[in-house]
Amino acid sequence: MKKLLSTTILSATFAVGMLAAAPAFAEDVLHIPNLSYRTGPFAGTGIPLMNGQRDYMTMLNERDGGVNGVKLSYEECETGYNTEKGVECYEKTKGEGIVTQPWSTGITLQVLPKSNVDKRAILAPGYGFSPMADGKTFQWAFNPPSSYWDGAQMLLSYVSGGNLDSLKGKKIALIHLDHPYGKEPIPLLEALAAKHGFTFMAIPVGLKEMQNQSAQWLQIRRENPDFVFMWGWGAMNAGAVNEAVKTKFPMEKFLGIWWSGHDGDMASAGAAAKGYRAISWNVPVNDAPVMADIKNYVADAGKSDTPADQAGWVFYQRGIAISMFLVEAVKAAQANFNTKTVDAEQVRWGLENLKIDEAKLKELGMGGMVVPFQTSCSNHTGHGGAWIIEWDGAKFNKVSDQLQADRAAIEPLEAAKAKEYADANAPWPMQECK
Amino acid sequence: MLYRTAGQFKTSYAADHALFPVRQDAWLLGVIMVLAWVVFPLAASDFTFQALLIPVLIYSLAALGLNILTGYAGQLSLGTGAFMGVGAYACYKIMTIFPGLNLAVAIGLSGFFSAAVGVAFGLPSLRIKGFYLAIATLAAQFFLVWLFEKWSWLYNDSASGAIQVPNLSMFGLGVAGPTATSITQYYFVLAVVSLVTIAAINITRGRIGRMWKAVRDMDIAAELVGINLMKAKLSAFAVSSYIVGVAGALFVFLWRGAAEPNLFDIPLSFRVLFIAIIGGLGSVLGNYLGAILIVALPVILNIVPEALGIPVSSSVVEHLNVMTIGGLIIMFLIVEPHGLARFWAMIREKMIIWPFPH
Amino acid sequence: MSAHHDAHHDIALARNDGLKPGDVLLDIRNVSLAFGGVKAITDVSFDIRKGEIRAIIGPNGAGKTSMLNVINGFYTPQEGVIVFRGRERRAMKPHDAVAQGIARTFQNVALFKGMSTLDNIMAGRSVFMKESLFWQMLWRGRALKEEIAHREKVEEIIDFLEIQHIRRTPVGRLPYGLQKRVELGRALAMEPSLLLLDEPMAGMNLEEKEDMSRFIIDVNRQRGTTIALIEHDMGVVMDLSDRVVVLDYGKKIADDVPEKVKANKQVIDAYLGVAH
Amino acid sequence: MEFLHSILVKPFADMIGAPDFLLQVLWEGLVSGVLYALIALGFVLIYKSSRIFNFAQGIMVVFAALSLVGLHEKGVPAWLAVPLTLVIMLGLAIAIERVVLRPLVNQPDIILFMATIGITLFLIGFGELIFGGENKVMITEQLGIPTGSFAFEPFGGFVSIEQKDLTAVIGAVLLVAGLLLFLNKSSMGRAIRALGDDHQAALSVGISLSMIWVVVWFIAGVIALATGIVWGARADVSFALEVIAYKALPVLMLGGLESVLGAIVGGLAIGLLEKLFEIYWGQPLLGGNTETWFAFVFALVILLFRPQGLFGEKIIERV
Repeated sequence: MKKLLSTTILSATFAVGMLAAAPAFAEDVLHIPNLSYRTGPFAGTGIPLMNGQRDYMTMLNERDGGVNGVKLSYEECETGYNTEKGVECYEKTKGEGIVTQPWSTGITLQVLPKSNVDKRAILAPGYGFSPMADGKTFQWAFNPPSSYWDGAQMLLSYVSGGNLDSLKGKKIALIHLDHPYGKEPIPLLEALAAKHGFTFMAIPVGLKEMQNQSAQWLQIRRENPDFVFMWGWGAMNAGAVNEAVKTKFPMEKFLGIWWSGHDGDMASAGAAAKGYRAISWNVPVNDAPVMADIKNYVADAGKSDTPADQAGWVFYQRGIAISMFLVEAVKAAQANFNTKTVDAEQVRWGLENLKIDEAKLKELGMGGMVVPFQTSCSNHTGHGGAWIIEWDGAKFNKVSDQLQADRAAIEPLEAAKAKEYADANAPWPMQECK
Repeated sequence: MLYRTAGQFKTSYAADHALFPVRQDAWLLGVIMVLAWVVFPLAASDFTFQALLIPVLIYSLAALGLNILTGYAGQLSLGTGAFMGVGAYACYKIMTIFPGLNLAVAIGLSGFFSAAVGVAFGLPSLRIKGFYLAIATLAAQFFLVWLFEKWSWLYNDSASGAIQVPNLSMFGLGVAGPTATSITQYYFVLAVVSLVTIAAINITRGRIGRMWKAVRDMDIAAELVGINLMKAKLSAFAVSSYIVGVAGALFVFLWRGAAEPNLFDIPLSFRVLFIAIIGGLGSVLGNYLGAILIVALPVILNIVPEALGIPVSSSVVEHLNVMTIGGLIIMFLIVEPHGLARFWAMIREKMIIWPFPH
Repeated sequence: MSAHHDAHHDIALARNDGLKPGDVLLDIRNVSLAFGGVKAITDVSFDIRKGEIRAIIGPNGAGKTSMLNVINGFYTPQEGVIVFRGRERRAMKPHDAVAQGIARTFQNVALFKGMSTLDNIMAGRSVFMKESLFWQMLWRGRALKEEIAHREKVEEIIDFLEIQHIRRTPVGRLPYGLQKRVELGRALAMEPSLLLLDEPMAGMNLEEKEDMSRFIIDVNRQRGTTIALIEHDMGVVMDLSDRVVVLDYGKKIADDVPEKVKANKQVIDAYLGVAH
Repeated sequence: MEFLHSILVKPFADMIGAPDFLLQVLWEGLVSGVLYALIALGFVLIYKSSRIFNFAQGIMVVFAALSLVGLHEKGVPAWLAVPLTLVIMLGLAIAIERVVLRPLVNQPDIILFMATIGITLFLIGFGELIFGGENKVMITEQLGIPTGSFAFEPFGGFVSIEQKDLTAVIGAVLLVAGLLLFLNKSSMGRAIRALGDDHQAALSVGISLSMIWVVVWFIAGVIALATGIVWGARADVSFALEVIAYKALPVLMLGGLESVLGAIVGGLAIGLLEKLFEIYWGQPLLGGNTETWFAFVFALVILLFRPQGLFGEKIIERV
């Protein structure tokens, strides 16, 4: 009996010990975890993004042997856009990983408070919590190059021809996923509606209704708004575009956020959705040198999962841009700390001192692919602006000059919400910025 | 020889009512207790706490709650997730309204809210039976999750519609929120789960437990031996939902740290139902075995290819994982439809008579 | 196997209903019952007296089980009244019937199959047990005391019915004859003043029938429990019962002592299936 | 007073005020109702013949649609892809009968129900593994389904009817008619119907139980393919489609688990009512999205009055 007991304890201890031990073999490899989703109802939008991210990293390893001689180890952890899995992945990857890429606003909100404790930066390009722009409050979170509130403000500015007061008396509807992500722009749109005298209405689409939006579009038909903005994701985008076609809602009044400007989502509506526009901080530049390098070193070498016809997709190239942000932050950190194998805290510094200007983009072979921006201690978004892209029945084309958000209209709300968040999570550490 | 019962005599009914008529069972439990209270906490990493130990405990508790309703009282429920949500939101509101309140008290109170909601949705059980009753719990499931989305008072009107657990401490130790350490949270959860389990064992072996089981096995006969069906069914809904609500509050406050309404949607209900069924309906032990299988196994399966150095992409692992879980469920149902607890009981029976088979 | 005891165990559980042997315990007056237009019982009257064994017989479909269901409140008759212990009524809730002292067994055993013999019989004590959820949860003090007190009574029944060896066995695994015995035990646990037995010996072999007859007689003699039983085995009915009521197509065709009923022309015709 | 007005008067005033819009709402409701009825039919057939509450019907819809599109992507022409998909569904039916149903025969209902959830998980993993997780575009045109729309202008407004929705409705009606014919006229169909009442009676017809199960699961597969095509044509084919299976549950409960007629009436009723409720009460008064729960609450209320569903057989309790 006694022997059995001790054996049991020993073996159990051993088993737990195995799991607990996470030895760090950080030998000239940078571990870059990604909380990806290639499964579940949102896989359709997730896969091209993840493919782009991976292919860029692979290309750097193949072409340059990594970053300044350090190999990049890009590791996906599958979440299925499920916050529970996301937290599991976060815990699993936080040991070695130099950054967290949560890939969902829900997961971002979940890991945001932990980032202070675990001292690892969150990189959430173009998503997450808009007030994360406030670097003093959210020292570990980054959402370059534009936040959702930037996006919402730019959309309003674009449809009003730059003068929001001209929207007075008009009606603007937001069809959005009923999820933290979809709800993000609501506070700003409500505030701007009050200020400029237009009517704002939110039309939520539940996760169970993504493919059956007829009630929402009947509501749009009844309310007859002047513009419909969309914060959609996954299967919701295609569903909405199809319903819009069906209810004959004029495409020129229908505009989406950057996550609703996905080639794959437009395919089923095809030519009927011609004229649908989305705002996007990246545009495909198929003849960019970086694309040629990826083709040479990755796709032609059989190291890519991306079908050849998807290389020109907005989302695929956005994945490339996102990996580029991260790699540039690593480079900045390497230079500043004079070390090759940067750690998570040094990468945070890199993300805070990211300077992606036109010259840099040219140098990277990515000229015109993404808006230029620059982050700082107090500005974690960079607010690079965005372009408008339009669906021509087969692909998206850039149809505007680079737009810039009216930051003055956003900052007060941003500051208030950041403070609210910090207060609710007291004691919340703040950082000083010069 | 391990399970030798000879020489163990009962001299009173009170002794016969003891939890462990067979001494070796008490020994085994002792070993498990030492593991749970001493060995695991000493050996576990943050990942082990957050991805294995704490969720297994919380899911076991939720399954225990469901098991009381479905396994003991025979009322099928597909709405466990939503009742967990009621507990979580109740706890959140209680902590918002009384910020200084002890978290343990708040969690205890929040169970009463889910119990009340559970009884309300249990009322149709007096008229509707079997699969038809599942519709009542499904109505609760979908309606409540919708309410969590629409009733912004529940999440303090936060823009994201999500609730965020603030930093909370008890006796100077951080128990919830981002600054709490995993080990404190683990002990907190373990304490609550242990207490509720003891209470549940006591209830199920006494008068009320017999009443529930009688209703489960044959409700007409139960009525004809003088059991008030209304009291029996509604008390099962109340006790079950209370435990499920407490599990929901723990789920958000001691583990997840934040929650949005979708979290409590039907996949969560099914997950808990799986645990209860794979573990064994009508058994307390089964909930733990089921939770280990359903919650911990996928996490371990995820690690295996990596640990063995097999290059498989994480999405393929996930696909295989989902397939494996589906296949395992079918396999377990075929091999032992009464669940892991019955499986263990059979092994135990064999061990008692071993090495003399007759 | 447990040894058969030479002396029968005494069973002291009985309920004082304030009636003397021979007083009318239950009076059925002009009861009619129908299901959606189909008459199951038509204008039947008879009484059951304190301390007797009353048999209800008749061919299949005569309305015997429906009659028991009316008596214990499971069915509500459309017409007629039932007077139990001097109180007149149309119907009552089944669990009230138990509380007032009517217990029964079923034609097709209606035990709680997943529970042990002990738990099944303990379930019969439900009406007497009151301790709250709070004490149950602690399993200390009052709840435990109550549990042990009732357990002692149940052990008496187990000894009386000679089923000690199957105390812990889930009843679903027991042979039919033993299940019938456990069911009788559960009914006895309710301390009935009127015990309704629906074909207590159906499907039993001779030996089992003899055991069961012995138990029925002992319950009746030792406890003074009034018994109403439905049985097909005429030999058993004639041996056990004091008076017999005969139903056919829902109507009463005879009501008398066994010898007279046996000789009744109408009864013989009914059993032989002579057309009316 | 104002509150009462907003729930009792205003919705009806709105309906009369914009009759063309009301017609559009009814049409949309009808189309969803037809699809709900189709899925519920698959459930009913399986329940009748094997007492299995088949939760996997939803994933079978996805699986069938993905197989069809997947085959087409591999270069199989549409006219061939449909029969090939049917072969796949037949294989699935046989596999389910062999691996799951046969070993689980005579188990309690809940165990069988759980097993179908096991099948669901397995098919999700398996489907994503072979077809990938991306959304797929239904091969609507290749299948010869018209994609235009008819526009009517009644009451000075307009009603637009998608040709593919119309095709869906007509296709569903034909499918149901064929199914009824099969159930009533063929010996296999009669055996399936008899099975609902009595296993022995069905077996006396001379058809083996496992044969019946394979046929029934195959029919459920055919229905799944039909549902997948029409629903996939409205949006995309993706795993998100799986959730429509939940809607079949209240339809079933409402109609009665074993009634073919109940599934059809229940489906149409729920499709129409939930749309009307959402548009005229849900959106103006409750913040919308009531379609997620309306069907369930409605079915629950009906069940309180008729515990066996609208068309289920009345249960007389006996002891």
